[in-house]
Amino acid sequence: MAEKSDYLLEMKNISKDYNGNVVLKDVSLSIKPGDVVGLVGENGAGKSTLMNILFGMNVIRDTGGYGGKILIEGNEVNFASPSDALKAGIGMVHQEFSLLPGFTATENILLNREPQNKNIISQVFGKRANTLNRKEMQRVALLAITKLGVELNSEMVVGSMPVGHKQFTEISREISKPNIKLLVLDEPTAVLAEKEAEALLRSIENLSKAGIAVIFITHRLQEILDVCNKVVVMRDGMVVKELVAKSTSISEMAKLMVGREVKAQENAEDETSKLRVVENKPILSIRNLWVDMPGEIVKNVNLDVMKGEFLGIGGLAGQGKIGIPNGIMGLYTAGGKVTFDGKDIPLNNPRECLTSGLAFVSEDRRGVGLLLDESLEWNVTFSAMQIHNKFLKKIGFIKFRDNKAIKKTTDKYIEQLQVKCTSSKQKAKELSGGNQQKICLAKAFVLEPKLLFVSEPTRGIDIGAKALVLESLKRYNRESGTTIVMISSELEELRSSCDRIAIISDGAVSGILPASTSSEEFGMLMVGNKTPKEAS
Amino acid sequence: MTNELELQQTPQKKGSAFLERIKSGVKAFGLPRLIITGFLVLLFLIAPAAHVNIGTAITDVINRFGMNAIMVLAMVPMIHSGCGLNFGLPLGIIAGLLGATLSIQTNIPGGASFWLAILYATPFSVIFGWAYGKLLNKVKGSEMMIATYVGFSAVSFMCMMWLLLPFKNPTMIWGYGGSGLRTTISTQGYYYHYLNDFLALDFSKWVSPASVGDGAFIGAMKNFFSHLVIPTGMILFFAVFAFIIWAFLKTKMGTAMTAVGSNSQFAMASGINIDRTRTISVIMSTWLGAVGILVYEQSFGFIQLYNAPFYMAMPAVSAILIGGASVNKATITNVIIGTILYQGIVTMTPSVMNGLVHTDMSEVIRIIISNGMIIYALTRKTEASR
Amino acid sequence: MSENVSVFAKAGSSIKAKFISFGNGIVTFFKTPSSYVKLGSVLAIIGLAIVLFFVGKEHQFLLDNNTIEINGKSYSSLNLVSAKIDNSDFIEIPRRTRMNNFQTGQSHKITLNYIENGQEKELVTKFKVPASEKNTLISLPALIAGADQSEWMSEFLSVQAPVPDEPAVEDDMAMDMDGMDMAF
Amino acid sequence: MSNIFKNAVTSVKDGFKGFGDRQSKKFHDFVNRGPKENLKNLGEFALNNIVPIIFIVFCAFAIPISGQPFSSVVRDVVTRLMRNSFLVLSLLIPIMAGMGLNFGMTLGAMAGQIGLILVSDWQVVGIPGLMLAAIISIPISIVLGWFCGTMLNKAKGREMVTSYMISFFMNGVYQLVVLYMMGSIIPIASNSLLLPRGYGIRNTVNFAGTKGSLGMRKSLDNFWSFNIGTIQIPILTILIIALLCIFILWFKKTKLGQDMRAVGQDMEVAREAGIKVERTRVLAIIISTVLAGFGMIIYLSNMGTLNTYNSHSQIGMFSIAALLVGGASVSKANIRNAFLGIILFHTMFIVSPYAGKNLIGEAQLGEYFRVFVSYGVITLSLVLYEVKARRAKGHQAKELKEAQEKMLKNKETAEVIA
Repeated sequence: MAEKSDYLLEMKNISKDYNGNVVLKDVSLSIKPGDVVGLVGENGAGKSTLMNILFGMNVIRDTGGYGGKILIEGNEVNFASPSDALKAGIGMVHQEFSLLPGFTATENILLNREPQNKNIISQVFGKRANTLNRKEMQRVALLAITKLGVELNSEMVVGSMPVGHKQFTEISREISKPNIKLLVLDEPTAVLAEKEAEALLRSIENLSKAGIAVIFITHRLQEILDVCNKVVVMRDGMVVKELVAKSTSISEMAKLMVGREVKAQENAEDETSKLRVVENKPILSIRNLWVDMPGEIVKNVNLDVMKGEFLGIGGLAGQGKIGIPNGIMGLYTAGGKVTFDGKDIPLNNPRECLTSGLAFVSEDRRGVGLLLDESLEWNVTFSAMQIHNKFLKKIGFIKFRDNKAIKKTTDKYIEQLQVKCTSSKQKAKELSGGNQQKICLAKAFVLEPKLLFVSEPTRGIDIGAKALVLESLKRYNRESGTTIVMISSELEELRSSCDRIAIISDGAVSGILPASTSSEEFGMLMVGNKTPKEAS
Repeated sequence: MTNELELQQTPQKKGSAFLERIKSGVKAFGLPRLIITGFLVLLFLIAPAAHVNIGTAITDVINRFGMNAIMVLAMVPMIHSGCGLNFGLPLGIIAGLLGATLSIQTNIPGGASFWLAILYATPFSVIFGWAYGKLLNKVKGSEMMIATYVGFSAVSFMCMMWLLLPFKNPTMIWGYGGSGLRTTISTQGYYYHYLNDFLALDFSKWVSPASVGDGAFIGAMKNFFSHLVIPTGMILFFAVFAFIIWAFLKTKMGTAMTAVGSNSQFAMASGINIDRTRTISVIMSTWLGAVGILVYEQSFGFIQLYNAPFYMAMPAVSAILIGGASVNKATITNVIIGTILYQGIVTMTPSVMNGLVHTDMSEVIRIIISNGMIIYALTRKTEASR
Repeated sequence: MSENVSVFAKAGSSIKAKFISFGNGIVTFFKTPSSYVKLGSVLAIIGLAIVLFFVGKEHQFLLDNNTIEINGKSYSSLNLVSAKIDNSDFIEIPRRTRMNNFQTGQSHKITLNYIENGQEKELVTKFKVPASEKNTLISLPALIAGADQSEWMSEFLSVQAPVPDEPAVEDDMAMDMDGMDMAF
Repeated sequence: MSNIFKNAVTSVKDGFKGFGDRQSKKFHDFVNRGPKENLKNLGEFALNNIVPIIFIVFCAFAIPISGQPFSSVVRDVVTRLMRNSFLVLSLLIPIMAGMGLNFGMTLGAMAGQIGLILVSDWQVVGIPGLMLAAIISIPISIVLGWFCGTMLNKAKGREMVTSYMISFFMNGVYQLVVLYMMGSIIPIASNSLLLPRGYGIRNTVNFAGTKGSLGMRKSLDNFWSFNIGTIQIPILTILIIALLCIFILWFKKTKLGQDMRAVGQDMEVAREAGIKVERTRVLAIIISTVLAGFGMIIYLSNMGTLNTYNSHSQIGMFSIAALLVGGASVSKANIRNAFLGIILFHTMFIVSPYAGKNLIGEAQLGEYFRVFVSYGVITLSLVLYEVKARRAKGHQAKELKEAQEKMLKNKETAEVIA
């Protein structure tokens, strides 16, 4: 056995790239038993990739493995699968629970690790015929729960538990595993109420006292200060700084998290922008909007969008920014009041929005944005055909598809957006991500909307396509005066294309600032402390 | 991602391109369908050895094709709109039976009774289809199981109704009691062979069977044609309906229906009223089922009531699957190829089997092939309706 | 072409892999102790099946009270014999008749009560019947006269008249599955 | 070995204790809840068990109308209870594993029938004959169950319609084997079984044995039974059914039973925890098929005659209808549902033709009515299950709406105060 170093876990100059675009550059991290390490960073800073590497997820192995070394208690390890990581004593609690609602807490904690009693039949039919030792299961579960230091009724069915207790059940499951040494918590407090978050932080303290190290991934910087002894701030795939929790402050962390020198050419007023007139009259006003979109809950959004404006909506993942367009366009149940162009828009009614001139490019390209099994022609012209009866020719009193007009328009947009495809008849599923996104844009442009929602247009597409998509959005806004609302988790892109940026945190608008304001201020908004002047 | 595109454009070598096309052709055609086609061709080849006259065999296949084609066509609208395979076809068939019995009740002889039957059947199929569609919209995702049992419940309910409904026409009711319909009612005198005989090409009138003096080839030809009768009326009738459905899929409503079946999220985001489109597709399917059974009866010669429609959905479902349709994609060509293959096997196996081996295994083979085909389709990875 | 070759290679290797895993599956099978228990239980069930076969096998015994001529000696039928096999109740077998009795299993005990020149006599003999012998003829006169077993017991090969196929007795929930007798 | 025995005793002991606590807890809850609360629960209870309630009401009316003497109805129901319980109970395990109603149980019935055909050919009779048939049916059921299980794994999400189609497909294969292979390829000696043409089993196989032979009819029931008036109570059959109930209760406590419950609730979570999901589901189907095979043997020994080409197909549908009538659903079923269901369903089945005759003078109407009711019950339960499953998804939206309204209300009160 190599010399026993006092570090429980050391990750030395870890690097990772997904066929070409680098995601992690020379990341090093060392954790001692009982440490509580806060891992902070924007979306896309590389936090989740780092954890996937630590955990030996096969998504890493399938895309070419990783550079650098990982040492557990001094000796190097290379996990082929999550179960290897588990055996080495590393547990992980994901944001969406992996619990069985119909099972009691005890049964969930010991899922597939239940202590068993041998019986005659299991001699013949194999181990799976052993009966479960209920008393022993309860004892082990209570042991884990007391180790966590929370009150949790171990015999209650998880389905009828409050969210906080579900979280505790999942954590107790991880720490009930035999030689648990390190626990990774991924955004645990995102779904918890205040009181429950307090109880969780105290339980993390109990864990570190019991010698279990915790990596605590969160964007609520206040919680980092309360419970962590070390903070690692990551940005653009690099560890920007390692701070001692005691001696740092929320503003310093936010600045490190988001702060980049502002790029020179950002939002320079080029000559085309003069054409566009941004009136001071709101074209769209949203009052008390709530949207039930799983993972992107919107609680109470009030927002006004000016006519002809290019508004950006930012904020961290899971805070509800993507819920807003999905709610308004009726894809998810929503409530509240939305007036557009002076007219009240009934919610939960996609047709009404589309006919009154709203359009939406969904973030879920393959799920909602495209007809994968149909040709590009269909994808581009379908919405316009159904809403504005375009591309139809009347024979007798029946409206048939006008294939010539469809082909002409599709080819126009293929050429205008430089979509790489064999022909307009090619199936959408055969295109690359970037080209699929261009087709979704073309579909919206064909509708000639008065207001265009664009959600995460640049997610998961190559650099070339990214630039072209943003460029065509900006040109469309300038030339046809259509108001565009772009929702993106890439702060830089918002700042380079939008006039104003609203930041959404915890399902509500935490502030609206002009694009030119410093990224630190945006960082502060993102982590949830509201700017003094309450957003109108 | 971008390099993937360059690969497509580079010109491939002549030989492998040809092989490529065959391979993709085979894949598109589907292995099981290839086996079934091979089986059918084999049957036709050994037919003479089993002294089965090819002429009568072809006539039989065409006749059976005409009889069942519209019911297989009835599958297309619901598959297109994502409601899955219409195991609830008996509902449409019941509407057709009601139409037929009412038209015989009004006792207008000849061809007019056929159109009258369709007229009577239409309101029933719209009402049944609407209620059935509403129900399926409530259970999105597990339509097929519930459709099967809606079909069975409807058929067993109608068994009671056939007893109670006040029909008076003597040709239909039981001799003694006078109440309740007979299990099979003959369409003689009404629309029996009304479509079949319309412009029928009855070669047997023009060509006499092979006489002694003819050579081998001429003799074979004579034998072939002398037994050949083509029911053009029925084929034309199907062609009209096939054209209507083909054209419908080109309309605005038809495109919307295809989108709903292909990706219902996409359709919802484009403002399509999903439930209304699905209900319309169910109504169309039920109506086609009604017309289909009427066409079937005019050629078969009998209206079968009570438990007869219980399993009528299975042949239509397996036919369209043999034709190459999947649980969420079906075209008119699938209907035509599928019906020919299915009916081909159903007609050829008994005659050839008896000729060769004097046992009638055809029933067993039909069950295995048709249900095997349905299982093959259900176990394909299509995430569409379940 | 290269693509097809790799397909065959891949298929070949996967079959080989399965074969190897099956191979060492057997090896591990014999290492682990509990697998002996599994093997034992399977053999036990097969053994039970064989025992059940023999215990449950039904034999038809034809108790024959006719004068009979067996290799030279003739045994005349008695006027009245009552016989029973194992513990079934007695069957009266008058002169020149033959009664049947069904028993399961191969080894049996036959008890005879008969009157011989005025006295009540009882005779009990044990005998074994080969499993494959469905029907066995027992000539009571020969048995009583004390002939040895090969003479008074013989296999009875009945010509099986084809039994008419009764109409299907339907459970009253009758509704046959393949009600598709039409031209479908 | 001793601790194994000790564990068995303790688990039975705390099984009863657990049962006792649960009942007393329910009673306490009932008492200290206010009447309005109880009414709402009663409403909830009524909605959940709408199907059994309909049947109870129907039977309450139909029995007097049918004019059948109560004792003869009870006698019929008892015989059917003995005949069908094993079959209906064999459906519980796939439901527990989240595979819904196993229409593929006809595969097990076919295996049982093949066992019986072979045994009656070898003229092995009585209880040994039945046991031999059961042993023969085991390997066949395992193979058929494995095939059906693997097919269902390929059609996740649409298990029921696929298992339905597999039962049709297997019916074809069964006919191929029994109608063509038996006699020609598989040696069948007694031509009382064979069709006149020399191969293929005839339509009815009579277990009563010809010309006074013992045969297998009722051998299970007559082995040890006593009579209350005209009603025969076969103790041995009851013992076998009780044995199966104990097996099911014990099975829920085993590791495999726990894995099945886990897979039934959420396959992905179970897979993440390391449970071999596919294998567990296939095992669930294999066990259910083997039990269905035994159930079919018990059913046929009671019936006395085998309707070779039809009885297996009806049995699947009627057992599922009976289970659903007992209040079971696609995802939840227990032993109580099975027994209650058989009693209610078969009472309806016996009584409705007579009720039909007396009510409308058409016995045939009653016949059709009961077929309609059994299909109707399955449709109704399937639809209710799906509708309830969808309603559960919508409740989060309700929570958000309430939070919103509450927030708006206290915002207005704040403005009023300010």
